[in-house]
Amino acid sequence: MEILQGFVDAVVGIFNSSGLTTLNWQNYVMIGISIVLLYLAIKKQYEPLLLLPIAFGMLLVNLYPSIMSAPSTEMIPLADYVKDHTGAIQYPITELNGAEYVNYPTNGGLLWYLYQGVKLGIYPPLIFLGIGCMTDFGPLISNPKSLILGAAAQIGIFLTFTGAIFLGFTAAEAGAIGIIGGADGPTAIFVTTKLAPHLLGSIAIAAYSYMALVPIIQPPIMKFLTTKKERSVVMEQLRPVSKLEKIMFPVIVVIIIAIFLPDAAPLVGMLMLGNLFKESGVVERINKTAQNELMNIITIFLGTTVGATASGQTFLTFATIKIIVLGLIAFCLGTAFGVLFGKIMYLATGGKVNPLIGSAGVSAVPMAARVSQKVGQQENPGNFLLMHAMGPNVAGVIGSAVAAGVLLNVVG
Amino acid sequence: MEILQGFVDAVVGIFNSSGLTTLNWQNYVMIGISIVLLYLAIKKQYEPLLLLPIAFGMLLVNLYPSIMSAPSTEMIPLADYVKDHTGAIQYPITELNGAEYVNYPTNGGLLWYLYQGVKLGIYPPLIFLGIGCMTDFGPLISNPKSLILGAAAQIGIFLTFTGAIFLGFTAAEAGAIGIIGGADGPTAIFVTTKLAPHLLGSIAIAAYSYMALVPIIQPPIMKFLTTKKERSVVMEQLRPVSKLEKIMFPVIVVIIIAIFLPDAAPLVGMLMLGNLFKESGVVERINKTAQNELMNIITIFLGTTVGATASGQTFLTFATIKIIVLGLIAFCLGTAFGVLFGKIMYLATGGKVNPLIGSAGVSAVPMAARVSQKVGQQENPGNFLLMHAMGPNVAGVIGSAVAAGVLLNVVG
Amino acid sequence: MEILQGFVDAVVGIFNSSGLTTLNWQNYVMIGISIVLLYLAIKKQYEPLLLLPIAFGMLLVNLYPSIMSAPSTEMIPLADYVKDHTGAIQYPITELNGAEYVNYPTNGGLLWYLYQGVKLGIYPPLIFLGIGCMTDFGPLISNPKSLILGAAAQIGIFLTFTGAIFLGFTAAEAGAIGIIGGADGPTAIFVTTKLAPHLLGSIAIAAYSYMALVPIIQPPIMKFLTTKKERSVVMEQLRPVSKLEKIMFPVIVVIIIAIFLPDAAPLVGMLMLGNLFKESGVVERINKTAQNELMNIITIFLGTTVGATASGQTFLTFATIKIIVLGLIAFCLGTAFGVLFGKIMYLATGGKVNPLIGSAGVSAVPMAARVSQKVGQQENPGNFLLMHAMGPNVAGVIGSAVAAGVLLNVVG
Amino acid sequence: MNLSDVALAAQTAQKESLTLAEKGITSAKVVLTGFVVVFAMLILLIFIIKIYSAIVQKAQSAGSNSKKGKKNKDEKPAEKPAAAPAPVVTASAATDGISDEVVAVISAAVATMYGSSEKARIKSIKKSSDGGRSAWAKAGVLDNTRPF
Amino acid sequence: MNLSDVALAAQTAQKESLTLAEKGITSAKVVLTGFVVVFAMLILLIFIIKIYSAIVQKAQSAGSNSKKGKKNKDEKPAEKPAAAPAPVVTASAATDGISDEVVAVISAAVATMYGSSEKARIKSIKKSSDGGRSAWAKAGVLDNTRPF
Amino acid sequence: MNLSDVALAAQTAQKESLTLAEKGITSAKVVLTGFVVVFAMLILLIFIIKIYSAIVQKAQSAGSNSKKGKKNKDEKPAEKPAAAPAPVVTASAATDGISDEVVAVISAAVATMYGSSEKARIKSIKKSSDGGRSAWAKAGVLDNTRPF
Ligand code: NA
Ligand code: NA
Ligand code: NA
Repeated sequence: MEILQGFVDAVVGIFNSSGLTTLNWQNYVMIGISIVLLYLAIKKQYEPLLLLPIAFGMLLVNLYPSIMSAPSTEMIPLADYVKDHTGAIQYPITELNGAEYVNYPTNGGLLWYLYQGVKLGIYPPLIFLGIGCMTDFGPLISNPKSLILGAAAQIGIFLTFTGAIFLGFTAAEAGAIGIIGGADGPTAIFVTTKLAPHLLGSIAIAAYSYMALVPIIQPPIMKFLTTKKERSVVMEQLRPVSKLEKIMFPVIVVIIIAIFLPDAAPLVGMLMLGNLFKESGVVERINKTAQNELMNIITIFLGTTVGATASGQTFLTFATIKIIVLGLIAFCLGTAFGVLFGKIMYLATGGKVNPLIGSAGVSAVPMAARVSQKVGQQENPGNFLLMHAMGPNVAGVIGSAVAAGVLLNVVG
Repeated sequence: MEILQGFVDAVVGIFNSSGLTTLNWQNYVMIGISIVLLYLAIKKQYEPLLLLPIAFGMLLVNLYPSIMSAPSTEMIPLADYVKDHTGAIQYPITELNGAEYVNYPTNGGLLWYLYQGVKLGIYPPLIFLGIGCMTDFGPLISNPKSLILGAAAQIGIFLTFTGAIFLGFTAAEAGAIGIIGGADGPTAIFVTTKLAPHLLGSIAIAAYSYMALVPIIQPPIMKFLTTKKERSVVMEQLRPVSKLEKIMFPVIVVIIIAIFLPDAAPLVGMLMLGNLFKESGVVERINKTAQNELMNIITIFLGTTVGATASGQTFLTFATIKIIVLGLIAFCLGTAFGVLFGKIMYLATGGKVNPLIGSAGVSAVPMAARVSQKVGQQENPGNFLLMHAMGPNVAGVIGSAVAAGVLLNVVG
Repeated sequence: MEILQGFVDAVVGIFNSSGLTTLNWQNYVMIGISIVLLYLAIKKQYEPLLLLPIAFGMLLVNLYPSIMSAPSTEMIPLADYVKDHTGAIQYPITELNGAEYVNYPTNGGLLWYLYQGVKLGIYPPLIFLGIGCMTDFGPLISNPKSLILGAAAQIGIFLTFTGAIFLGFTAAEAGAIGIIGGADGPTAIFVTTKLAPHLLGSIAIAAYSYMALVPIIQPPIMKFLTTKKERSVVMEQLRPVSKLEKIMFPVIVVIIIAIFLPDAAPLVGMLMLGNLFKESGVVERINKTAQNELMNIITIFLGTTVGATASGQTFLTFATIKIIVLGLIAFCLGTAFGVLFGKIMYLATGGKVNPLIGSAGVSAVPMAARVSQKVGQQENPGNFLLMHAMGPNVAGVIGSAVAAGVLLNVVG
Repeated sequence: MNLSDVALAAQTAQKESLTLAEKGITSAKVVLTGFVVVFAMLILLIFIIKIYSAIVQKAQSAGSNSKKGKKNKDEKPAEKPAAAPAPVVTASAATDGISDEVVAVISAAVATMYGSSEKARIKSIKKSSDGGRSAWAKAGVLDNTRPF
Repeated sequence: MNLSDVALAAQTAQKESLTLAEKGITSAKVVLTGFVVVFAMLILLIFIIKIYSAIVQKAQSAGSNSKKGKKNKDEKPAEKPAAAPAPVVTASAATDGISDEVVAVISAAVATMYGSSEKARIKSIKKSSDGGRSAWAKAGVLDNTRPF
Repeated sequence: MNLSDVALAAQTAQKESLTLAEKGITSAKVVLTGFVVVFAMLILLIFIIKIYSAIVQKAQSAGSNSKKGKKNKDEKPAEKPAAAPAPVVTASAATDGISDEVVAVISAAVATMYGSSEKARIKSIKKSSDGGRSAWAKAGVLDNTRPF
């Protein structure tokens, strides 16, 4: 009898602590959304390296919210504690207003620990380290004017800031939303954790989604803003860049940017350290690890835990919808201003610059550059814009980091 | 003269802080045990990937116990501190009952820091991530009835729980001891750190030892419980499983288990995330890193620090002997119930199921499945049970995690 | 108007927080020094795997000192806080002498977090783990007398200690400076973080610089102290060493050293664990990861953050110059005593030992052994001393760790 | 009773140990609960797997019938049975008795290891269709999974 | 206004939201500042890159003229244009098989990766007896150990 | 005197620095202790290595004499001298230019790296001069950079 009672109690206990009683409708909606994102990541291959872990993290946190719970200490009145326990007390005791309390600790959830690397701003610079190891700044050094396009494409960030302000976001939130237009995942995450951590899930998902959709979003804008003649421009071959120039580039850039915009130093510093690993050619061991295993490990942790910030209660708000719309606007404006400044350069150089390379300035390396190449080839199948577009493309990474530095300084 | 005195003092100081004076007999016994375990790991190749680091961690902690010491803060009365030191005080000062104390910090030992990943429940799920990347659930999807065998083999866990209770262990300790029968290292460690961290060394060593001894422990039980005719059954070929089924499997399993048994969510969640990395086929970069470098790094840290929990004083107790005996019983019962339920399926299907595949339900992937194959071939050299046994084998991993969830909920 | 004012304010704000106003002359000098070190690392290939990250860390911290800032909590008077903020207060409140304060937290800098692995003594032993995986102690086991040369080369450490004491350093500082003569990067860093963390930058840079300069520093000393006849000695071939001897070696060495000198246990323990990974041959997976990815990741973090301890204010002191001079002396004395004891062995063995192998006792594996080989070949092109010099060379690693243990015990 | 209390109690002298009856009741309760819940969960999984497998198979066979010849290329990865034998290896590299897969497996490791310092030319290699893992590689994976 | 304040404010009910005018001013300020500073920084970079590129190119062409034939070997890595086509691989590798070193490299990697559990046939390569590490591989290891 | 005190003392103005005599005594003490302890430890190791080496060698030679022909296979790994030369590589690989294995090696890495999204047949790969990364590899790298 007592056994049966115990069994029933145990089963009821399991049921009561199960998701069936603890989860709410938002969680179930989020589970559905995460499955849709998994579908997009796997079947449509939209940025799967990030979107798959993000979606799975979102799934986990909505199935089992405690997986993101912070460690905590409960203050149990000493008398209560002693009543329920035998043996010596192993925890610190605090005296508060004459009463004594046992500080009873509880561990945090798995993803909460892994999330600290995001929260403390550690993962995004380390991913930039790996990206630096894989980035060739040659086309940019060869044609430094590309930096103008990399700057132009950031205008979308600031204009979207305006939109966000008028939609009722605070200045800091608006800064984090605007940075979606930078089309640069780690930069967006880095800025958001500092300016508006409560929006991290929405912003990260919007940023990676639009980066995946670059081949769909950009071409209509590019075609709308350019004439057939402009799109047909064949550009001169880039001059070869010497190894010494490539080695000096990361050192010089980090000095300039870190001095003028210290807030961008962690991101730009690690990007350039990685690039120096690559270009110096003398540290192949660590170059290889930084761009492979280290980056992959961080990617797993970052993706999963960023996804896990999107619990139902925080994600299913009107703000998320506004962010998604604003993010798209930021992206489109970035593309448009890149192309428009490309047109200016077309005019200024007497038609030597194909304005299509301007859209690559949003970053989204290397997809945006490929889109420039592809749209260019539709006009003139013999036209190869890829390397020319790589200049604005990597300039866009630097441009986004600079824009991040400005935002952190002005609204942070 | 003063020099010589100083020299003698220094040598005496070295001697007094050396192991010759600080170690006790238990430490020396443990050093001997760790050498035996090293011998078994290297010469006999008993689970060397875990047993070698575990044995070495055990060796280190018994040679130099401070390698596992927690960081600490000493409260030195202010007056005493000032007397012994020059210069400004760099540490916080606490006032306690009118007296002032300097909070003087000491770093923890190397392995203590690495051990936090075990203590906080981080390493076992990450190892499950890697295992998920390497596990093919195809045979299980093809023949889902295997799950019954994966459940049956967990009965040993709960019966051993009873034994442990009657031998005087608390309910939580008994739960941790029972889980040895799950034949699953990370699950055993995960559960033990939550239910009975003081038994971690003994339980981990017992678990890995018996997993290594599967080819010796299981065959006699399997033969004793089956007839020659049963052992000779040739099973039908498994139906092919489509890629889509394999992709959906991890998502569905994690949803079901995390909702019903949230305590199992970190383990099952990471296992299924890894499996989705593998089956989706779109994230090879991180799939490869999760199952190789990340898992190897965690394995080194986990093995060494789990071994380092086995200091002489905590390990050389009567409890350890009881745990070793109970662990063996749990293992044997798990095997037996797996085979017995295999017999039930043999009867229920009219002789289509070979009961030998039941023993694979304990997990110990893939060794237990190989044992099924080998014992089957002894009766009928043309009989290939391996893939059929892989179903219950991976089902056993899920079964152990479910059992862990139940124990954490009921006795945790 | 207001907009323009806001713009001017923002630009002035950016300027005021930029390095142009916050950096001082020491920072600029250090930026210059770091560029020189980058040049040496890349162009001259002086230990680039360490020197490049160190130099870049030095560059970053002097461009942006906050990258090494510790997390902090500011105590803001409650009234002030409420005045400046809207909404509920999310931070703990402390009552102090009747007044209430909001504990307002600030995150640390990127490199500060990564630096904790250095500060807490975690990285150097992990690098030793990787080195152990790559070290072949065969030549040492074959000719154990090499250990005498590995001991002799440590005399420089203690004599330099004397020099440092007389130059006004404290005993602990002098110990850290002396260890430069051990020619062993991780040992130097490990000892320095425990004895004199404020000197870490100078000592690490001195240690790695001199290790890179081994081929320049050692030959003149070796030639000065030996006769042509001594340098021409052809040594007998080493006996082959069985696998069993190689497996037993790490276990025996760690037992002896950890018992007698517990302070050396973390370093020696990890070195020997790595060596056991290698020699056991049964754990290739983790052996490979420990010596590649794990070590590379730690190398990146260790190098960059050690460099980042060299901020202008702490590095540009007279102490640094003294350390650089003392380090060179330590190195030269180590080499000299190695050679002198080589001469003693030459005499004691009736001319069978070539004293040139003594200089390899400083460690600096394997460069010092190569220098022995090279100087020997200058006298007798057919003389191959490399394998003979590897004995003292790896003995020097053990010797440095033992010397570290002595220093930590006596002056720590 | 919750986690840390138990740990605490366990580590100290257990003043109030359970009576024999209490032990029996606790044990029976846990055995019963464990048995029922574990079986319930795994049997639930059996049904769910059966259901979704049936749906997927029906959908795919319907799909492949209706679209045969049209979207062949698209469907292939989804339809290809994972457990099917993989006899496909072309003979190009196979003249010497080692299948491409085996060759590839071995060499992958090497290349991963030595990266760009390698100078050899690659003539031709094909990726196997099911995630690139041959039977041989599977065995290796199993070996590696074992100890965990 | 600084970071955490904003975060705080954002997470709580925003009692005092901005007026429309304030919104306009804030926006205009940020747009203007962002536009100007981003362009200023990147245009500054353009000038700096141009200047140092010019210096490097002049120095190198001067250097290569004056030293031509002398330090050819030394200068080569610095002068070689990165964007140049790379048609260079000599045919030697294809004609003379593979040097012993390459063979050794490969086998060492295989052994490292697959250890002794390996059963595959490697035709042309034999495992060296001491732990699978050839003399050549050892040298590589030493090189890597050096800096620590 | 213990660790942190020293650090503390060091970092602050050293009010009470040592007298010359104290310096001499401290130094002499440390030099003497260091010299004696380091030599004692390493000489102890010499004896221990000699003893266990002798035992192992005797045991193994005894073992190999008594069991010769019987357990040959078992004993081999233990007896094989580590310092033996490794001259073995056979010439077989050299007949067909680059063996399939080498080819596979490189491409496998590529496959490992670039996953299943890659469909191209690799016809020939050449090391590019700029840091060992070919145009083709660059494209792959770009693919991988994309999502970040
Ligand atoms: Na951008
Ligand atoms: Na199991
Ligand atoms: Na040394």
